[in-house]
Amino acid sequence: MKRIGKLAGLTLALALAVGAAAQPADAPFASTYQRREAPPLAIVGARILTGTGADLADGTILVRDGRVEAVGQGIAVPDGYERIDGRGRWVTPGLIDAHSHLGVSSSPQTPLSGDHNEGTAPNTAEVWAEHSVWPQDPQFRLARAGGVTTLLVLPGSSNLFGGRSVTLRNVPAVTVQEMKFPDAPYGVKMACGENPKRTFGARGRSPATRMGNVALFRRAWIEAADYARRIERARSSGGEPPRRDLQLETLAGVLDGDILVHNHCYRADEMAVMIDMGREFGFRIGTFHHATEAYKIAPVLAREGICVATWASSWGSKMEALDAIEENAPMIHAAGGCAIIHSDDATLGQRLNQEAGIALAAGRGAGLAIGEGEAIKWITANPARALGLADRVGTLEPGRMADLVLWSANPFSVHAMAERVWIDGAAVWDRADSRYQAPSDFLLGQPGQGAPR
Amino acid sequence: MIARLALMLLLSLAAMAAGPARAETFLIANARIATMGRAGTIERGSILVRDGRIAAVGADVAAPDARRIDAGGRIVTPGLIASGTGLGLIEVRSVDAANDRATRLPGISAAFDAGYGLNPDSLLVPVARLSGITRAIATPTYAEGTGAERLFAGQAAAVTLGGQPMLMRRGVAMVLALGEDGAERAGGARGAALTSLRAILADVRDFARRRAAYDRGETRDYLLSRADLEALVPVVERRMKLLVSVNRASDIRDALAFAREERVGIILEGVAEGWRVAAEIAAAGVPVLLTPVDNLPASFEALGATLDNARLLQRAGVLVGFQGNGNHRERELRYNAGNAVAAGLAWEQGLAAVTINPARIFGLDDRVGSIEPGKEADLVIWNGDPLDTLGRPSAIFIRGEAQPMRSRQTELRDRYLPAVLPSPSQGAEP
Amino acid sequence: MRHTVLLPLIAALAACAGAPPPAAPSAPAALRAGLDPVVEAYPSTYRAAPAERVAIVGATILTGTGAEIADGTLLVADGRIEAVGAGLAVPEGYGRIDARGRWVTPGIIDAHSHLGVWSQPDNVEAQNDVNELTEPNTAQVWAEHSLWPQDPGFDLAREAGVTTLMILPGSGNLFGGRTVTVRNVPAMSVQAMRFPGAPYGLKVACGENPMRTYGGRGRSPASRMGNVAGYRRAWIEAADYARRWDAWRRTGTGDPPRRDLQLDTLAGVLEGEILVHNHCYRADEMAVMLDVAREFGFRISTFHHASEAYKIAPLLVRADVCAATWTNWWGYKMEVFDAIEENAAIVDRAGGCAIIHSDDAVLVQRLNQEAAAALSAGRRAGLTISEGEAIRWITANPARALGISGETGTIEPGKRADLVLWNASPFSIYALADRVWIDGALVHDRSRPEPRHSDFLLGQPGQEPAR
Amino acid sequence: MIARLLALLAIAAWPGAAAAETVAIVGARILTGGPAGEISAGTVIVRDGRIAAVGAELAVPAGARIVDAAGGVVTPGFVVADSTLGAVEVSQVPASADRASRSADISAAFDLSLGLNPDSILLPVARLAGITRAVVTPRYEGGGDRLRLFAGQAAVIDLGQRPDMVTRPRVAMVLQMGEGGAERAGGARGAAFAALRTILEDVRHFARHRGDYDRGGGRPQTLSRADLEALVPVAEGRMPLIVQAERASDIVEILAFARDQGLRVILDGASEGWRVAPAIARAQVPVIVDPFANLPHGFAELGARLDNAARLHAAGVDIVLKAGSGAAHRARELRYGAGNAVAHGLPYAAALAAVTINPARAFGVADRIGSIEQGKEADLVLWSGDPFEPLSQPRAVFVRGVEQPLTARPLELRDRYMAR
Repeated sequence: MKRIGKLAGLTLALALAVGAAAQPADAPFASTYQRREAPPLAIVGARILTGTGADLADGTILVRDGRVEAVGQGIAVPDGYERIDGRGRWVTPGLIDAHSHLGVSSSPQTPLSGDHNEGTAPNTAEVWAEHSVWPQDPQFRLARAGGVTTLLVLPGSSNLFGGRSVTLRNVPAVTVQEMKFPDAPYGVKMACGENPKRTFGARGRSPATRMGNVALFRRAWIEAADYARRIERARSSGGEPPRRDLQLETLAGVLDGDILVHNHCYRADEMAVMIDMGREFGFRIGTFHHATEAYKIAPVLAREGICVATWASSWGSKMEALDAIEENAPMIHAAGGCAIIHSDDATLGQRLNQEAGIALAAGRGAGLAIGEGEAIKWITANPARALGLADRVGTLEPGRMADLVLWSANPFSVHAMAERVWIDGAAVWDRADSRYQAPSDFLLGQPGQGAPR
Repeated sequence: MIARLALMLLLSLAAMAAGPARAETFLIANARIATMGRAGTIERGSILVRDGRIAAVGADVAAPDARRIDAGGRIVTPGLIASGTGLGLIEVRSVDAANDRATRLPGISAAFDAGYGLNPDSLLVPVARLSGITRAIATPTYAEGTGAERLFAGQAAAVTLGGQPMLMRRGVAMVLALGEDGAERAGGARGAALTSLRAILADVRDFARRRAAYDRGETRDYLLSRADLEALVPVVERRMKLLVSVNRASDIRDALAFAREERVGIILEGVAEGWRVAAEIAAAGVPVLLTPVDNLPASFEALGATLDNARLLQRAGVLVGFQGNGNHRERELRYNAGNAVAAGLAWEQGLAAVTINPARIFGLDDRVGSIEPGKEADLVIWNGDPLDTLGRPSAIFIRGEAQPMRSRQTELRDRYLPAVLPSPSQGAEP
Repeated sequence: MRHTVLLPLIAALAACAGAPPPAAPSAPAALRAGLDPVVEAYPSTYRAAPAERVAIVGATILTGTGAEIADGTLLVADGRIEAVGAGLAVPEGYGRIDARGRWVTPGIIDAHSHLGVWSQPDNVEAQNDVNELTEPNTAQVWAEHSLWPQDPGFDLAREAGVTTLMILPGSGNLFGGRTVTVRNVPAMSVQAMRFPGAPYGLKVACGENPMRTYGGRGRSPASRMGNVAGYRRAWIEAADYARRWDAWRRTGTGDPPRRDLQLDTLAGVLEGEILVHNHCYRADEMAVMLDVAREFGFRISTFHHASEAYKIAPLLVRADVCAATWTNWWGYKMEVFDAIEENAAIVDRAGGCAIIHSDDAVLVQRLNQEAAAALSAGRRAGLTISEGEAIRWITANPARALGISGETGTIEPGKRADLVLWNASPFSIYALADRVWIDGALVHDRSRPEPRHSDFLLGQPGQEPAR
Repeated sequence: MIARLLALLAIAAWPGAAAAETVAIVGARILTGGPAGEISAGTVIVRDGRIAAVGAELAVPAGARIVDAAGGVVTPGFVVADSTLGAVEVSQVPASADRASRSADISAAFDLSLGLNPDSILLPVARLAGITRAVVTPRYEGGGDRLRLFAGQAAVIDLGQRPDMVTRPRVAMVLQMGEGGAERAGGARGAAFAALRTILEDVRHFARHRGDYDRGGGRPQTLSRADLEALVPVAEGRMPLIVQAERASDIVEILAFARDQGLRVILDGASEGWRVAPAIARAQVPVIVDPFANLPHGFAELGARLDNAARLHAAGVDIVLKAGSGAAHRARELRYGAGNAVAHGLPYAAALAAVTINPARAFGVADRIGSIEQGKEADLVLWSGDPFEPLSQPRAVFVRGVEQPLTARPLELRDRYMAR
């Protein structure tokens, strides 16, 4: 697997030249995630939504060494495979929540459990969500029971630049490093609109308006571009490099294309401004999050190749969310765009499949002929793309990491239960087996610890 | 397009200016009818609606004079009832001026009446209605920043989500927070909340007996204003129930004991740990309202939250009503019920928890909640399972009147849909 | 793959690179994206709607040049004015509009608007994006980045004949930020409204507003002299910034100056590319501002509000500064105490550039009436002013103030066909805009009301057209 | 300085109350607004400050000063409703503004007829727009006055700049409901109604038990004694309550509440009034309309539209027009507002009534002003043309029979600088 890693080539070169203390280490806070060994596995007779658009009746899927080995109809099961009868059941890729605050906004909510907003300055690109993640957040297990195998955990939206996001494997763990998705690209959380201007405007500080938001965004990008320029110059002409700056390092990582932009942005017109800003500074916006008005500019977003991560149900909490409609994701999909259903919420994160079902039903009601095989992409393949992991997870294709969910029924139904969930071919959830239902440390000895919730 | 706009305008104007519109006589035939009444589910039957009420329901209903609506074998249910929402009182949550669910006015706590200030034009109403909700219990909440000395949020009102008037019945319950929030309002401790509550009810009883002395200024000092005292008289006289929000098992026990000792009627709301004391709740004959998808240990009073709550309470014999996800997300009420069914509750019980049960809990079952002769004709014809995401209403009637299958959100959708439709001829349904 | 979006940008850079004159062989290498102030970052994507060939026949035409043509004919082709005059023949292929008894004027231009940046419903805090009230100098903010194209106010203004508006930041700061000039067309983005080629403006505010805002917080400016010190310090910095860029471009060596958005805007003024729009009520303050401009070598395009312009009309004429003002508004604060209804008429008679502006979402719907009240007051004062001359206050003169008079503001061959057909004299209280065209495209027809563009009112009371 | 000079001039110009001369305005087109309707070429005779006669063919009394009105139009003087004329000089200068009380104990008791300024430079400005009377209405000011449900009591004044400028004090009580009322009641409409009901009960109790109260007995009261006393006429249905509300459902609730409580209501604002016009007409409630209100400023007025006045009138509602959203400095826009209402469907005669006889009726002074009828006080304006057109100007203005100078401070400024 050939990837440059998290850091720009140029900063890597500098690290070698100047030394690790003053310059970024190769891979600080490196992932220690280990795939659990598990015997080969065959699910037979299930209806399989592969995440590529295919919808296979009476399908078989083979898993070996943590990877999808084969998927199709009429595949023979080799010896030595654990055989699971999938008749009457459905199989999908493990769900990916492209917008989660699990571990950084944990349950129970206490005065200090909100670790997701470093709302102290409009730009806190220097903070990393992984340094707030509490792996014992009981919500991780609940999301696992809902079939979620990978999550993007983001800082909040009070600041223009909230900080770096982190991509997690949804496995029981004691340290965040054990959960970090190996070699997943970093993201930076940006926020448009009401939240930053309300947070800082109320304190008499900039930004207090949307034009203030944009001016501060642009100032930050200018500084980042200049930082990158000075590093480049030091490398090419051997001069003094700039002093390492964590904030600018993150932003320069975006300009170099190594860090993905996750932009909380509701309104169509603001998205149009942000796209132009990307053009001004030569970066690409990966995903607009929430994006409740994406349907108004669906063809533009499809053309720009920007994903739209949104809800079906949520709307109306504030002015910029007033125009949200249930058909947002289906309309993006119909326009050829990358539609994602996300949660931003620990309750909804347990039933992303139902939220996708609501969107699907609304889309069909609007006359958009969308099959289950297509709609499942909204919570599998498309978020994988948004997270920069499309070549590894999100679809059931040979060679992909074997993240699977076995559903008791059509996953778009409220009646569907994730009966079993695998990550990298290893079982992480089984509704029938209490060994997989252990609650987080926090709930030990507390009311309801034994309940499946 | 203009014609449609004009039609909507006319409808809304007619609704606003005239009283209840004349409802026609019609027969919904060839339906699978989940009556939620004694008749149970009728696999293939008809419902006759006359003058806005259900005239007959059964397998064989003759009505040669009535317009016939063929349900094509689809399922018909009573209109759903959303319990504990801001429908009619709120437009945009973050916009104070568009939010009438709470007051900070000193002297008006129990006296605050959510039945005033209702907005039948609220854009939330059609959105909720399109998920089959035809009635709602509009409940007050506590204004942010109010704490001590505001124990009561005010009085809930039953409302109708179509036609005029919007107000169905005032004063269907008095809203009171106990548990963590109640403790905070009483200065930080649960014990203080229960103590002040007892003192207040003693005041109310005293006031009710001695109004004339009060008017002469010859009573002791009361803790509350006259308006609040007056508003609480029906509570101590057991004519109005207290809607008590409470979650921890021990708090539930305390609330039950309080109701028993003070001889007041209560409805429990929230009850995250209700399953742990289900038998006691059942023995007290107290109904509960809960949100069946609440399973997060979101606070120290809800550590025992579980998806099994509804099933276990129902099994113990408790009358259970379900709540939606609040205001703009009230339309998820039916999915919440579906999730309870997925977690083991019987389908009929899931449906009952959003129809007849809340009607019973709030004393509205003489008018709504089931498909039985004499009741107001709130009916929904469903295109699939009413509790599932893929099922959607195909027709909605309130008091016998067909409701428009449109909302601001379908208007937005239709404005932007052409840009993404492969062929412009494709039409949209709600 | 990820750099594909850079390609158009690089092309744009290349196109711009030739623009600065001293492009010697030693010219600095292209800077990283976003480090060079000259790049236009949020380009207009405005496209005129399809237009048909139209002949308006028989109307009284106020051309905006001062002329009034009775029984005139106006030909529009390809979105531009083709011909105007009395007794013109109508060629084949033109849609003929019988306008006898009706009046035609250029599209109305509002030189001072906050539509979209303080949007309806305007009693909702989240809709207020007009004042970045955090520093006395916020020249770095651009009004276009606050602009909500769904403000229902745009629709109402269009129905009242307003075809072009300048949207400004508010007046709480000394330097409020950049203005944006927009076509009043239904759009999804501000870029799709931006008037192609219109120069940027800089909002500057004198007087009570900045000193109250910051003085109230115990910060400078707290007085008018504090205001002026604040302007001057900023202009000194801007002049130095411009000098450093010039030097770097000339020599091509060393580090380029760090781009500064605030100074970009101010330096743009010094270089004459950005127009100054100065909120300033009192005559004495205007005189001081003219001297500030002289000190730093820039020009003030327009004094806005300028309620005492009539006191120094000759001075404004000599300095070639427009005065944009109201007729009826006065008295709400000290600096507007001396506003008189004749302000515009007196400036006009002195040979100046008088403008009637709105600054208000209600008044923008009847700029013609506000001009009529000014005209009436002028006549009451004995000034002989024709309707043909007075119409310039809301057409040709604001076009001049906004730097777009080559494109719009008058009905002359070659100009954009921004037109209003009125059912009566536009100076009558009963006049309504029967039809409105922008670039020859019909954008409003009173006889065929259509659902409004703004999404906000969809499904709400008041969505139906008549308003 | 100039202001003081002008004030001195104005004082010098005060004529004795009964010293008005006899005047005959001849040859005018007269829009009487009264039973005589429109007289295409007639005469108005003014004597002792009153209209002595109006008609087509009247003999001019001996000794009368003749005003040749040929080519002009005579109308009754206009009455601007919802104004603060006389109570404010510069809006943003608190010391010059007396339009609101922030006192904890003087809310309903606040009486705007006291402390008015007859020398206000705003009065001549409004007069030059044909306005001879104003309904001056107290305002709410300052934050945090959550318990201040009532703004106080309105009065009718004349603009003749004489010390006895109050035509009738305490003509109505001002109450904000809807969004503003909700905010005053701690954030919810329901609380505003609950508080209002409680207060009215208290007031009635107080009215029956004044003796107990004064002995320190009686039940605890929510308002001060002065406020209770001020509200007695409201609770008894003798004094109208001006209720500010915009949303259709708010209006419907207020009408029902007023019916239950036996209150007399005048609606102010009512931008969605057109949606419930028949209900307002049935309740015989007059409505003060801002003819320019068509913006959805808030969620309570999404339905605002320019033909509100026309639709209300068509449904049979008595409408009163206001100017400049009630801003005193913008009173002169009243006639333009009336013209705009006409352009959007209001019959011309109805528009004229809405700025003359309708406000006079709503505020109980129709026996004295509002139309050109024999015996009424002589508030008259002679216009050069259609009074609603900006291009028309007044040629003469009479207030209570006294011809007013056609000047004002802004005109003095104009003349000073035009002379340069």
